Amino acid sequence: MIKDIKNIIESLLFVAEEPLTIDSIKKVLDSTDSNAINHVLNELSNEYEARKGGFFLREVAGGYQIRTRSEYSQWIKRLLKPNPFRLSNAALETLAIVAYKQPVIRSDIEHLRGVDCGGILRMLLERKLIRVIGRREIPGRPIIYTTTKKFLELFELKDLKDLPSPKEIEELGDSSSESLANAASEIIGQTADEDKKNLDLGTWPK
Amino acid sequence: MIKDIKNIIESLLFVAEEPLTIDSIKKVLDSTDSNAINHVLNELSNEYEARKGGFFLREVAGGYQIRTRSEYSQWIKRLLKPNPFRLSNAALETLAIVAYKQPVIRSDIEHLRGVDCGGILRMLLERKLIRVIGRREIPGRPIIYTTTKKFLELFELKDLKDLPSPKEIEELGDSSSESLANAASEIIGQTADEDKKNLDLGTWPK
Amino acid sequence: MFEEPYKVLLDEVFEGPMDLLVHLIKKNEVDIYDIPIALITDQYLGCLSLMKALNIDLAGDFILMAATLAQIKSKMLLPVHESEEEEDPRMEIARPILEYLEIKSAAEQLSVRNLLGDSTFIRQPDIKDFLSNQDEEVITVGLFELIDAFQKILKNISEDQKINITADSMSVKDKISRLIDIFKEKESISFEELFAANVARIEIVLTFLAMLEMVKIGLVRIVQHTQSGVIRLFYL
Repeated sequence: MIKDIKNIIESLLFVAEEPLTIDSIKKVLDSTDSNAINHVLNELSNEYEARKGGFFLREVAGGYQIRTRSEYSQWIKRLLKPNPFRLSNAALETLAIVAYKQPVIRSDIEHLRGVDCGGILRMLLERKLIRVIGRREIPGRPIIYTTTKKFLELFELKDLKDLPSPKEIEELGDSSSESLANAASEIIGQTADEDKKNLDLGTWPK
Repeated sequence: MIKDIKNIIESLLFVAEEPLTIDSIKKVLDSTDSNAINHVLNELSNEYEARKGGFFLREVAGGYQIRTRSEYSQWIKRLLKPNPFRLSNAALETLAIVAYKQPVIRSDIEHLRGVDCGGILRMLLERKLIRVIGRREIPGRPIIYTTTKKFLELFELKDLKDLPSPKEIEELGDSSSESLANAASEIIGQTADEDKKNLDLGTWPK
Repeated sequence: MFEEPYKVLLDEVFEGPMDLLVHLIKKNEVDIYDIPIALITDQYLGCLSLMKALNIDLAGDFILMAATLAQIKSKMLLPVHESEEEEDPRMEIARPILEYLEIKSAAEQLSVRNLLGDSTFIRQPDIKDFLSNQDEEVITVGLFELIDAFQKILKNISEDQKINITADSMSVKDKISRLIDIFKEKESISFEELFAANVARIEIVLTFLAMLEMVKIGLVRIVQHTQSGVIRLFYL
């Protein structure tokens, strides 16, 4: 039997995103001994009960899961941030256009994106990421948009000129070349290390 | 004092998505008593140490987080999908320069490494290990980079002060002569001090 | 095809000229403050020609370092004037090497730490049950994603529509934003007031450019009083 089996199972329970089944534990441990695993799970459960802490082991949906005790859920709710809201790609694009081309009118944004942006602009206005600063004195008197202070706060910027231009990021080059070399080094990592040791002009690969 | 404060804090630690700060605990508990909270965190930490289970309490990135003991990482990796997150030597070096010399601009990094670092910087930005905090007011107004909270989390660092100091580098460095490391630690102190004031983490080793 | 693995291998072994230099110094076990510059330069150049022979694309950085080494070597050949307190020309290369070694060792120390997601793990708490529909939402988005989104748009539009975004034009945008804040408080502002707070010349120029831009797009109207001659800007 594997040494530390109890701690291993506890750490597995701790990191598992879903209830941990006996089968998956067996797979990890390369073991067929369900009894031993059950025994450990029982032991852990009893231990958690005995110490009466913030969490307990619960058998759920065919597996086991560490859960916080329901007595404390009111406190947990106070901690957890409200639903994190992710900007959709469309919203991000629209926001980016307003940020880089401001002051800008809707038709310019839609021209760049090639699609209607009315709904997205409304949403961005509601979230106070953009604002209306007036109307352009051209036919139709379209509304002019700029970004807000909240926009700067969201992106942790002091002011708009701190916003890196896409060109500057472009000039950084391609990150994929880095990840490529990374992947390659993993594949050939063994040989590279070997060679590093022996490397001098004499043993250079010919 | 709230009944069950220890269990409440433990359950908060179990559900927090980021290292839990004393401030956020205070907010949840509507309390101003940092001492009591610190006391409980200490107690929990000692308890986890004493039972020597699968996890422990770690002070990291300005807060507290329960993490699994490194002894069991091989088993956990068998359970969780393989993590593609791996940094190459080049990426580690670039990250080290940003970490130790921050706030820093690209040309300083490339001067130190002697090679183009654009692709790597881009990758580190993408992975949110570094971020843009502004521009240096010199010709070209280059972008200034610093490390992020996620950097601290990744490397299990309490704060920037927790980075191995140049003195430790001196001891651990594999370079042959002692005077070498001495000279090197002299050099490290000479980075742009003006920007350092603006550094939000503000905890650079003095 | 056969050169490819070598190329990656060598790139990984020597990440740059500094790396190669450090390797040569370590291999020869020489003092960094007393680098036998002729020997190291020769070996360095030898490596370069070997890499060339293997059809490896040499980055310009490698050539630049070769030039620096050659220059130091030639400086060393010049007679030393005792009177002049000139620095050893080799310091030009020793100093960056020391710094580089320090960074390397710092990187090594980082790499042996308990990396999150590699040697230590955190819980992925199942928090669905705790999230109630609260009014306030938190937006999670990074600056990089914003730039990325805009880059995608730029890629999709035709050449002649391309816009150059410079830091300077962003400063004007900032100024417009700030002027709008002032205008939102009071409807009009006099020309003098507009520039009163500015001290630096660049600020005055930016304010003026911002004002022109705002007039152009019809955000403000400029009016001069016939008697007093006071120029006022009105927010429309």
